[in-house]
Amino acid sequence: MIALLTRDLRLATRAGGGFGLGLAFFLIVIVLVPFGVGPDAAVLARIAPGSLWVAALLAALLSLDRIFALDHEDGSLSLLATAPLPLESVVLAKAAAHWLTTGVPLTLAAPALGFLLHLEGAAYAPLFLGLLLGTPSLSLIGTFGAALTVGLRRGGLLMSLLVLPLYVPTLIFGAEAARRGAAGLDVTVPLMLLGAISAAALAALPFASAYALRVNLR
Amino acid sequence: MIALLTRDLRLATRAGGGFGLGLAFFLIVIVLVPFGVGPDAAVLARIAPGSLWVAALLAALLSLDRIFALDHEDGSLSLLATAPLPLESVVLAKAAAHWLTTGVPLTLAAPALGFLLHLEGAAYAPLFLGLLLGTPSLSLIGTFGAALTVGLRRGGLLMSLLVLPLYVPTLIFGAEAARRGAAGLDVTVPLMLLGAISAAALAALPFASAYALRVNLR
Amino acid sequence: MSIWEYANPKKFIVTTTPLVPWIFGLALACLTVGLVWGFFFTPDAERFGSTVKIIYIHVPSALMAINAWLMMLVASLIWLVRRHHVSALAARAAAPVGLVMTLIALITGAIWGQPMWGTWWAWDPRLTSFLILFLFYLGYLALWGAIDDPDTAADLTSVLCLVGSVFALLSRYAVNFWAQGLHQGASLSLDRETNVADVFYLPLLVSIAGFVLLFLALVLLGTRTEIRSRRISALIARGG
Amino acid sequence: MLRVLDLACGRGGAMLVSGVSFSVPTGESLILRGPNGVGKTTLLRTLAGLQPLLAGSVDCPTEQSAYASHADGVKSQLSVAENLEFWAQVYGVTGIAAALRSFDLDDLRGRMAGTLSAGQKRRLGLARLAVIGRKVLFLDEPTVSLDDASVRLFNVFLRDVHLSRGGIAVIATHIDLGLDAPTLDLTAFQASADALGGRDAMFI
Amino acid sequence: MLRVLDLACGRGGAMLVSGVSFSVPTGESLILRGPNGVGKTTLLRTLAGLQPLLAGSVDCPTEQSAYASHADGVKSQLSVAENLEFWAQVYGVTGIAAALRSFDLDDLRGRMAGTLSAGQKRRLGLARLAVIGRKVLFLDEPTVSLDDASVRLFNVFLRDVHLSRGGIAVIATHIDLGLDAPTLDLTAFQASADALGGRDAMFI
Ligand code: HEM
Ligand SMILES: Nc1ncnc2c1ncn2[C@@H]1O[C@H](COP(=O)(O)OP(=O)(O)OP(=O)(O)O)[C@@H](O)[C@H]1O
Ligand SMILES: Nc1ncnc2c1ncn2[C@@H]1O[C@H](COP(=O)(O)OP(=O)(O)OP(=O)(O)O)[C@@H](O)[C@H]1O
Ligand SMILES: [Mg+2]
Ligand SMILES: [Mg+2]
Repeated sequence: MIALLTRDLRLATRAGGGFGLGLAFFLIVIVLVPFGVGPDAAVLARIAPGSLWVAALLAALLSLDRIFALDHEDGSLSLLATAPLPLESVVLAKAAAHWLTTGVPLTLAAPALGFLLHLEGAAYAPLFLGLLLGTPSLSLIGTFGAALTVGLRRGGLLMSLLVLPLYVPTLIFGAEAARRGAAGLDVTVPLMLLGAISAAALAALPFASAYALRVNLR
Repeated sequence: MIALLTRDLRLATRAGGGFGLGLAFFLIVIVLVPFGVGPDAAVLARIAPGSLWVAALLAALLSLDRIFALDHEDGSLSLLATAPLPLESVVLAKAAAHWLTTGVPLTLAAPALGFLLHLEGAAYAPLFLGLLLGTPSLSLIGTFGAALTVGLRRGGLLMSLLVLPLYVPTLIFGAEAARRGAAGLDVTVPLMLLGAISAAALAALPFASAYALRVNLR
Repeated sequence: MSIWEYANPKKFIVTTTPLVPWIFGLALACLTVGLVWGFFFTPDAERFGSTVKIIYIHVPSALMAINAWLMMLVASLIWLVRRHHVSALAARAAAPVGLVMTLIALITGAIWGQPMWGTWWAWDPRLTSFLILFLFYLGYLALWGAIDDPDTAADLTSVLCLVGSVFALLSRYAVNFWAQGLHQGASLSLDRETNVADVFYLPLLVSIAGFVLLFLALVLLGTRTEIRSRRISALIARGG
Repeated sequence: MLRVLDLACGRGGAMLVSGVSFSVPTGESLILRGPNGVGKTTLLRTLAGLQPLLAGSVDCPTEQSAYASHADGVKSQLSVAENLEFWAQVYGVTGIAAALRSFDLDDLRGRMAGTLSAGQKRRLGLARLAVIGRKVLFLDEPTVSLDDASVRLFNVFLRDVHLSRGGIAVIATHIDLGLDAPTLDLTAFQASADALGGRDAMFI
Repeated sequence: MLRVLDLACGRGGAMLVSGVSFSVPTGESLILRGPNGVGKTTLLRTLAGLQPLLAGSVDCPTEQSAYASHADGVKSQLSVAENLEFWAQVYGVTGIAAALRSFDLDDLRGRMAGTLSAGQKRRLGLARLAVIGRKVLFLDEPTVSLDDASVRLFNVFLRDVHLSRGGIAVIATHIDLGLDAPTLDLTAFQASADALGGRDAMFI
């Protein structure tokens, strides 16, 4: 499992591997928001937490199709399936690699981008904590979506459709935490719920994903 | 060229072809917006034009990587390059197919989704016209981005990074038209500029895209 | 003899070897003079207070950010038309420098914005254009990084640079259409009326010269590194 | 010992071959033949456990088997050695030197796999099999694109390394490999078009 | 008439083969041979105009040539007939019946190409060549995965349809095709490792 994780991380940092691209995409979406809604600072501050979360969601989403598709196309996935490694560990390694290459950089970058949208000072901490607790669930749910669509050529768009609805709870609690923070309210409840979603996803989803993979390889 | 266009349209409507997925993605992003920024109708109405345009952009973007990548993977692209059909026509046919399967459905659906975001009544016409004039440029610019990244496996994320900055003028004029419409101002200038961008893209970008394709097939 | 002879990689290396230390030295001298003069021997401006001193970094880096892109544009055209490898590699070497210059202009601007406008960031047209320029640099470098074959990468990034330049100009116009500005107008024009006062002007010119020389030195150095690594990979490919 | 009894398998809801029985003792190999589309790939995938059997039984230690198909599982962004080392780690074995030598890849060990020629890539795919050291190999057209010298390397590996250590191999091929091994022609086992059975039989 | 004079070509900045000269008169074919990695694929791609020549000249009507490689340009979501019809339209010809018959694809014409077996897919790729009717064919390992009967179909097509109508073919292969045609072994033209030339020569 460690071998797979290090290989994936190494591939991500190679030419064409896409490390850092998720981050750049996050930045771009944040920049696009004011172009869409206009430069008014008050409006931007109002929608900042929501925009940051939606952008983080989309950035996580766009890097999902690399999770299994490349391994499927070159045949590695069938080979991994017959290797002495439970498919659940394969799924976990993949989700961990996705989180390390996407979730963590996003979390670290989000406060800096908060400036661009005039995010309220009190919202920074809940935004950061929310992303830290929430991004693992994004990676785990995304891995499940990727496992469902792995047999389809360029199934990226279909996967987005399957995954985005599953992201709704994470989005709601995450954005809520940041908005409550901005309004000076208590944020422990949404943050705890975010953590609970991630923990539950970690406990259950790898099995579902491994099952989906097995079906798709059949 | 017609043969290529009809083949692409036929492929798009086959299983796994992705017709309608762009539309569904558009719908989902619009549905996510209230989850992100909260249900306040006034705020939603304020950001509705921008959200619709940004969502349309992202929906167009997400279907781009199918434009050339599938043909490259199965070798059709080299075969097309040696066929008695200038590569510029190939590019145009691809852009037209993308527009017909993504741009047109988005334009038709946008007014309906405007309701969800409490879009002002006066903004519907400029939104619709803006998308009608602007989506061709999204497809043409996107085809250029796809041509640049066609040799890369799963270059989708990199392509987003290259394409989104190029989308900025279209987004600004499009969203501005809808916002001016909502405020009851004159919208001819931004709409004309949108049309001009699309016309210029149509005249110039196919050559750049064909050059990029030729380089990538080398 | 033609200037294109320097487009031969070996000749380029030989010619620039003695130049690089001199340019570096000159750049450091100008920067030291300009910055020390600007920071310690000019009065505070009445409207800006002592924060004005940041222009000695802000304005040169902003200028270089734009000029680096222009240089890349010219170099890309030369590569596309005449296919001189040095030109493509120089464009590649200029990109990271330009990216850092853009970042410095953005950061110093943000630091300045806090006392002046009461905010770290405003969606002012000039600032926004710079953010877009930053995105263009990112995309350009990402494309270089994603392609293995150096000639393919040079071709594709050159096309991107051409198309990107057109769209960057268009964005500049679009952004002006979209928002009102807070930012200072251009004040380095030859028109004396609008110029900043001479006390600020001279040290500013010196530090601009320093930034230009520094840019030149870094691009030369980067180009030389690129040439050397091409040479190494060519030797490896040849099994030697 | 691999023992197959009265096996039936198929694709896309239709039965392709049925009544296949054979057994391969340890240290021996079996060559599958038959015209295009008869079902060789399908049979191998079924044996490897990648798709369900429609009937019959397979007696094979699946956790000791490996399947290799046209797609070699080669990552083009990793070097030849990195590719092999990854699979060695996954299978918990060490040492890729012997495999590199068996398939004459020593000179290419630092090369990115994406820049290999068709035959070199195929050799890398075969070297993977040498690295992981599984007892039962299911090989689908292993020598496609290989030149004569490489086919001989493969034969030497199979006979002197794999089989001589008690391995088993089932190989589908159209080319004469120059192995002396029993051959099974699947043409004889083709299921008739209206055969009962198959996944969708209960709908008819 | 295809005439190649003192051609050099390479990949990844290094020269692979140099000094290749041959000519193929109309109605004849040439078989390229050589060990894996010698540069057959590279040479064919260069002849087809898909990559630049490093030296020498190729005298060939490029607008009359077609290149076919391992990737067949087959769309898995289109049926066999739809695939061929598309290429017929692109090349402005009509009628795919003869091509279907030449490669024994009549029974499969309505089948989605994605469900074909390896050899059937290869036959479809070859049928594409029959449809487009180009005069000069550059074929890279055309008979990979084909059974003996299909190889014969290919030979018949090549001799009786393509060459007899004044076509030209250059074929890289490792398998004996049973064609009686001159053979060119590229081993003799391998560029020495430190040959001058190649795209990156000026860096050294
Ligand atoms: C954070 C983003 C900022 C960016 C990207 C930015 C960009 C630029 C650029 C490009 C120039 C050179 C313009 C030219 O000479 O044509 C410039 C100059 C200047 N900037 Fe900024 N700026 C930023 C923030 C600020 C702030 C907050 C202030 C202070 C209020 C400021 C004050 C000036 C002044 C006084 C000049 C010199 C006048 C001039 O030559 O135009 N800038 N800036
Ligand atoms: N999804 C599917 N639906 C219907 N038929 C299918 C499907 N997949 C494969 N087939 C058919 O099953 C048959 C067996 O395919 P298989 O790949 O096993 O053949 P093979 O013996 O390996 O042939 P080859 O020598 O060409 O590789 C073929 O006739 C093929 O057309
Ligand atoms: N991008 C690259 N960089 C370096 N070397 C390369 C690159 N691409 C191919 N090569 C090398 O060029 C040589 C020729 O490759 P080519 O595919 O032409 O061989 P081939 O004769 O077709 O071999 P095969 O019989 O295996 O198909 C090989 O040794 C290969 O490793
Ligand atoms: Mg098969
Ligand atoms: Mg080859």
